[in-house]
Amino acid sequence: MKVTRREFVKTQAAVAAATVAGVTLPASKTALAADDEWEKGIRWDKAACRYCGTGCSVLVGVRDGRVVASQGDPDAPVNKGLNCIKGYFLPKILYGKDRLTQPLLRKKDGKYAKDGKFEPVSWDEAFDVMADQWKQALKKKGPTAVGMFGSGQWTLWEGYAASKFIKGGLRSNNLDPNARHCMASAVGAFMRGFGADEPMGCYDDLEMADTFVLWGSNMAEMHPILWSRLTDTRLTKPGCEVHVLSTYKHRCFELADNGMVFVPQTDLAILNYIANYIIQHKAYNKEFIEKHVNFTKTPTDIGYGLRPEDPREKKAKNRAKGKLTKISFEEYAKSVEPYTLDYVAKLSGVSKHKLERLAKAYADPKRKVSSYWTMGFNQHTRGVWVNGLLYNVHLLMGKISEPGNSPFSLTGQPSACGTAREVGTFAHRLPSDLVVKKKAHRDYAEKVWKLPEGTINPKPGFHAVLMMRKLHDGVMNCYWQMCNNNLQAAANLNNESYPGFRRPENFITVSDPYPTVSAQAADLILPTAMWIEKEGAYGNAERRTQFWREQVKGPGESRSDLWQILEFAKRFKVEEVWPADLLAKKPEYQGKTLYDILFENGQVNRFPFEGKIMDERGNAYDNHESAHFGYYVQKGLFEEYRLFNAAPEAPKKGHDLAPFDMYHKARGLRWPVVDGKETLWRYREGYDPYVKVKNPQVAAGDVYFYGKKDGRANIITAPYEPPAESPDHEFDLWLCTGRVLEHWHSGSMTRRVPELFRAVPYAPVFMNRKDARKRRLRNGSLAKIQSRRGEIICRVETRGRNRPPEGLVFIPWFDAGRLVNKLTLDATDPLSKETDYKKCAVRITKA
Amino acid sequence: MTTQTDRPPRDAGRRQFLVDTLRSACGVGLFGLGLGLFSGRASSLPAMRLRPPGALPEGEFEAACIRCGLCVRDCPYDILHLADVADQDLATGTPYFIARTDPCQMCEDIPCIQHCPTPALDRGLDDINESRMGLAVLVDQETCIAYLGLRCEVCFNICPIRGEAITLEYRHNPRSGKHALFLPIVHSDACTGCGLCEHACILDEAAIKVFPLKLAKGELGKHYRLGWKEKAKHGGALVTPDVEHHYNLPKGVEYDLQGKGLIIEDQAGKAKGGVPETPFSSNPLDTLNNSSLGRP
Amino acid sequence: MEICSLVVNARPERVAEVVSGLEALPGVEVHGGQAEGKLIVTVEDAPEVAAADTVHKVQDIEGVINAVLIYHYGEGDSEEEGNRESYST
Amino acid sequence: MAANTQPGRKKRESRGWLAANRWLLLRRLSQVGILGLFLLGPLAGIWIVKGNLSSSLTLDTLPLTDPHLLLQVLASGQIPEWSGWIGAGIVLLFYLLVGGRLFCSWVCPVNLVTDLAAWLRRRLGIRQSANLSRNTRYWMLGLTLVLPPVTGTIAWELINPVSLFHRGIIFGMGLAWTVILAVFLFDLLVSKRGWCGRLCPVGAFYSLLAWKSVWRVSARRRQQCDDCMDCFNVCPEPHVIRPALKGEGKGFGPVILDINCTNCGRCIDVCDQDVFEFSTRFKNRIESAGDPVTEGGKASSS
Repeated sequence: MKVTRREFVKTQAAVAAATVAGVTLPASKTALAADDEWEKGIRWDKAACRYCGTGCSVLVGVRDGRVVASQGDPDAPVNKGLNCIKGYFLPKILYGKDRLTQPLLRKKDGKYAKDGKFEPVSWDEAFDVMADQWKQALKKKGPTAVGMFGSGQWTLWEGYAASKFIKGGLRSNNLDPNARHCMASAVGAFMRGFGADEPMGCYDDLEMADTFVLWGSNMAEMHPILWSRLTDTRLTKPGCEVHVLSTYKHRCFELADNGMVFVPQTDLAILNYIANYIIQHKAYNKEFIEKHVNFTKTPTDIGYGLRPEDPREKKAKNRAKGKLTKISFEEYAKSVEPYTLDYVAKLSGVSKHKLERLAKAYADPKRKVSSYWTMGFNQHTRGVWVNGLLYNVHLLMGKISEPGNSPFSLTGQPSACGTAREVGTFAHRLPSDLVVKKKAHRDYAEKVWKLPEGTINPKPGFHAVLMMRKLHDGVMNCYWQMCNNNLQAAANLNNESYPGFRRPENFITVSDPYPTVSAQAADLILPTAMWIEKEGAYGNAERRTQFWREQVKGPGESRSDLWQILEFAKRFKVEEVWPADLLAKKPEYQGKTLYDILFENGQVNRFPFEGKIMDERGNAYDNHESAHFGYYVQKGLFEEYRLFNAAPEAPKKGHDLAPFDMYHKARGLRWPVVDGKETLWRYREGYDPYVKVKNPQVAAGDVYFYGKKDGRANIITAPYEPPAESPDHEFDLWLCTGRVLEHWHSGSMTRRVPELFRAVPYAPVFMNRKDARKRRLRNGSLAKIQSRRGEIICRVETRGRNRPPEGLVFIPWFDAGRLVNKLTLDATDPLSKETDYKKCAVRITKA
Repeated sequence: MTTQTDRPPRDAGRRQFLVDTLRSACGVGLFGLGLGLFSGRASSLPAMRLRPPGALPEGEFEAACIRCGLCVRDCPYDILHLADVADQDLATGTPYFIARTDPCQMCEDIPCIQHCPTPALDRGLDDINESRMGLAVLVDQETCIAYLGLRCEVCFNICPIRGEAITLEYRHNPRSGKHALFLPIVHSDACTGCGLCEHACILDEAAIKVFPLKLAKGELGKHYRLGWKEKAKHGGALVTPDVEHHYNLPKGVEYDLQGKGLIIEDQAGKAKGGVPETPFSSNPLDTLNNSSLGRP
Repeated sequence: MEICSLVVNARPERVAEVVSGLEALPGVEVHGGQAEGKLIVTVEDAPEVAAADTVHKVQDIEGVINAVLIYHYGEGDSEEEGNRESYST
Repeated sequence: MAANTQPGRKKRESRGWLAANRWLLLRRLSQVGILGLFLLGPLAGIWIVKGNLSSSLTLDTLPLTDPHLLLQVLASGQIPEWSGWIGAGIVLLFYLLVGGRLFCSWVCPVNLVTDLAAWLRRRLGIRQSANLSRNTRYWMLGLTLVLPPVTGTIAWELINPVSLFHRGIIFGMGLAWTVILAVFLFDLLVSKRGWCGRLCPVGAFYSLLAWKSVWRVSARRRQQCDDCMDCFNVCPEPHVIRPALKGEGKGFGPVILDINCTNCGRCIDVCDQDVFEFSTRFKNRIESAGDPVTEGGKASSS
């Protein structure tokens, strides 16, 4: 923006006069006079950070169509202007040197060939070849032959559009998000315990509580800003205590008053001991239990979600069974009785003194206890059980749904809650807690989506691990992976996911901004516009939905996932995918494409698009999807999605979202948003409007778990059961995988930031000094790490930030050169189907 | 032992010899002077260049090092270079490394000093954590984003002796009101100056830099001791401990000389400081021994 | 090029009227100060109307108590202003 | 005077090029060979020898150290490590026994430069040469041992062309070539054989080791000398030849015992009459007189 001399002098004149008169001129005038050339041209707008579930808000500075600067959003309540080291480098992730700008298809002499080389193709050719492959698969084996692997990093409407296209359009339920790898166990426990997904507390518990307990959660590195708030409470609130439980010492132990390193899987026993302690000392909240809790039992010995022919599966008596049966309080007390202090101390390896101190903290009625956990609990072969056992402790004490008392399931990804769980892109779900199993839920979805009755397939589709197995076995032949790097993320790469990708008759499509490990093994790569190169919406861990506008155009021909889904839907005539009898129920759909039926249905294309999106300050923004399709796509999708949660006749209550436009103004709103008012603590009268609606006679300030018909939460017993694979003489070390602060997931973005790559270039194997010396290894030497499934070579790190106990090693999975998931076992929690990345057996020798 | 040279007649020869000797002596002397001056300047090590582990202090290092390059060859990470003639700030041929580009990786077996033929690199060093190549100093707190409240700690995470050489001090963030600052603090007693932190620092210009010890360290006067440290070392007061003090105080007011000072209990009988439910101390001996009734 | 700025004290109740009157004059721009009743006004020379004359006209607008000249910037003839390189790089 | 500019031409024409340059080739082979050994490590990754001429480690066992440098370290008040002492001891013994200034012609890389300068000077017929005394290098040697205690550092190593050039080739030249160029120009324009012959303290040091070295050049068939002066023109230290070649009358034996002789063998190469040959200091009998020359005899040089 040029500033002519005249204008400059005029501003000087105005400012001079204003100072004399003691008048303050509007900011733009004085800013101009401040004459900082570089600052003037920048257009600032808000956006949610691209990375973890914390959901910090940042301001993005754009000049001449390029993101030139960013800052923490000072007005955002979550981070108040702060960021972590990844947030600091957000502008740089858009401009990696090898950013994909054109669709790439494996071709040999001009035609698609599974063993061909990648050649740039146009979008039309890409979708033609892809549609052709998908139609062949559908014709041969029906809807179960195709599937899509979505992401907790999708925006809300991308997840919603994908769910509509796959479940409503292609009538296949093979749509699963990578949130299956991170939050499925948490969802399982929420549904079994409370009948409604998502935590009941919020981040303000970080300031209200005086006791914090971390279970399998390296908050210091994985939720940096929340850890900063927790640390501040610990510093400023007298009597505040921090307990940390983990299978190895990590950065949170620096602040821990009571740090405990336990043997993997024995968290089940520790939690049962705490419940036992509370019952023995009669510390439980008798009145709360009688009014608000049911005691139940879950089938045990449920296997490890491995392939049916695996001996461990054959041995399981109640394989993958989860039906709850009611029991009495006495029966529950007896079920936890065996977990005495001595037994659990011996089993878990944690000293009695520490365990007792932890149990006391929970059992002390005066203490406000907030528990936090992430992958340590969720990625666990008994993930649903261990989540439930923690809820049992909070429910026994009545320490739930009130400021300071909060069992808080932290979310890994920025929109695992917003997109994967609330929009329901799981293989068994429909939007806002509806499930494909229930006829009523299917009917409501078909009504909202204006589809003939019986379109949606009642049988749940393939979940993440099953998808890899079905690809490997050739049962599923077309696979579209969007906005994640599953080949690097899925367990047992050598035996399951890689063979599945490269099986000749499978057609693998990967949509990604960068040439990731998954893209290298794919057949068609679609260049994707990322983060603020499209209008987006994320839902963070505390049910806060945050919007942002499209700030810059994606490079070359890259398009957003939303654009790709809608454009691909145009390739399917409804006759090609629906049986004649189904089509007969809605004859007006004949000859139409799935795009017409699903997206130009009067609801999604209801809002006009005038070529630009304006904000309150008069700035104009593009929206490449709406410009292409001719209507305000995002708003249409969002408002239709709100029929599932805000409409009066929606089957599941308590998930209301505010109207679309409010989110562009507010720094995010925590749902349920009723009459414009947010909810902080759910199920507590006074805080949650739905408590009165569902139970008019509820006493003031009392709790009512309206997710369940009788308003009562479930305390569910669960015994200790050993993990799927433990160390033995041949593979004598535990392997735990995870992340580091400086990198995000598979490192496809953060390792392209030079400073972050320099800070942590390669994945080391964190190892105990004594274990290293026993194997003639020392810090920095190259070690070969082998499991029954594969091997990789890493440098040994004995002085790193993570200090494992003897017998356990930790390897982060951000390094594309050291694919740690070649080692991991694809055992899952049989109920939630979430893979256990935290425990398998390896051996380490000198490389 | 002198060289064979054929000699003109005796006296002229001697005069010629004296002239020759004088000329070469002063020529060489001048040359020596120049060389001496040139070498003087080289002894102050520039900020950016650090010696390998176990190096002698700067003054003696150039005297001992014979510029053989064996340490350069033995470094598994190839971080060492030999100074060039043009490096006026460094004695030619002596080994150095630059922390920002290639820091010392702190090998536990310290391969670079094993073959040094002179005491320039002390072979006696067996624990790399004892080496003092320099000292990291967080010079710029205005650009270090940890001091601005962001969660960075890259230098803390990369340090091989984390928790001793560099620790994190938690401090309330007054601006945001509900976050904590994670401030990296370097401790000179443990920092080896390996430069891994300066290398990893994510700023365009590193906010934490490694300086030669002479540049980085102040020095407390030998005459002054730190009272609290001495008391701790000594395990008690170095002098006779203070007597028990007694005060005239109005009712309901206590005075704790060494601790909280004046404690005024408000009317409701609850002392401002703690929150006891009852007026009595939990320790019966306090009540008994401090009671004025029992005084001899 | 001639630019000057004035503080125009106007009767609080007639500020809006004064502002519209001012902006009707050529080359006049009101920058702020409506709330305090002390308008910050810049006057530039408009085609064939010198800034000085406009300043006089300001006095005569209804509701103006007085107008005080604060800043005056005069420069040679305004043609070469066009070719002078603009401020931003 | 044509012969003057092309010594050895007669030999070349009569006996062929090889015979006229046999020892020269061997010498160059040795100099380049040693350099090659040091370069094998960084270039090809084959680590036979590490370090440089100042100090090296062969096959991770055999330490070799330049004694002159060790002396300077001692002079600066530092006590070398045992590997330094052993290395210096081995080198000292070798040169004491074998050949003193053998280092200069068979090992030192700067010799390539000064030989080139001398050859060019001869071809261009540059004759003026500064009258620098040959003993200046001993003053320089003294200087290199005096400076360390005075300045507290091995000052001579700051610009010592021998170590600079060798280290430059192995570890990276940087601006070391300027010092080498200075030496070349000095030799070419300022003083004939100026550096090796007059200034280099390293050469001076090794000449001291030649006091009792065994391997010498002998002018055994000095009777056949036809005074063609080729040997004088090509020899870096011409003054060493006279007593052995022409000193029979004065009782000098045929062996060149002067400590400044670098055993380069050029005289052997260029002499058409085969007067010179390599032999030992013991074969110093004067043919005509018949009696063997004892060590202490007049014929041996002091």
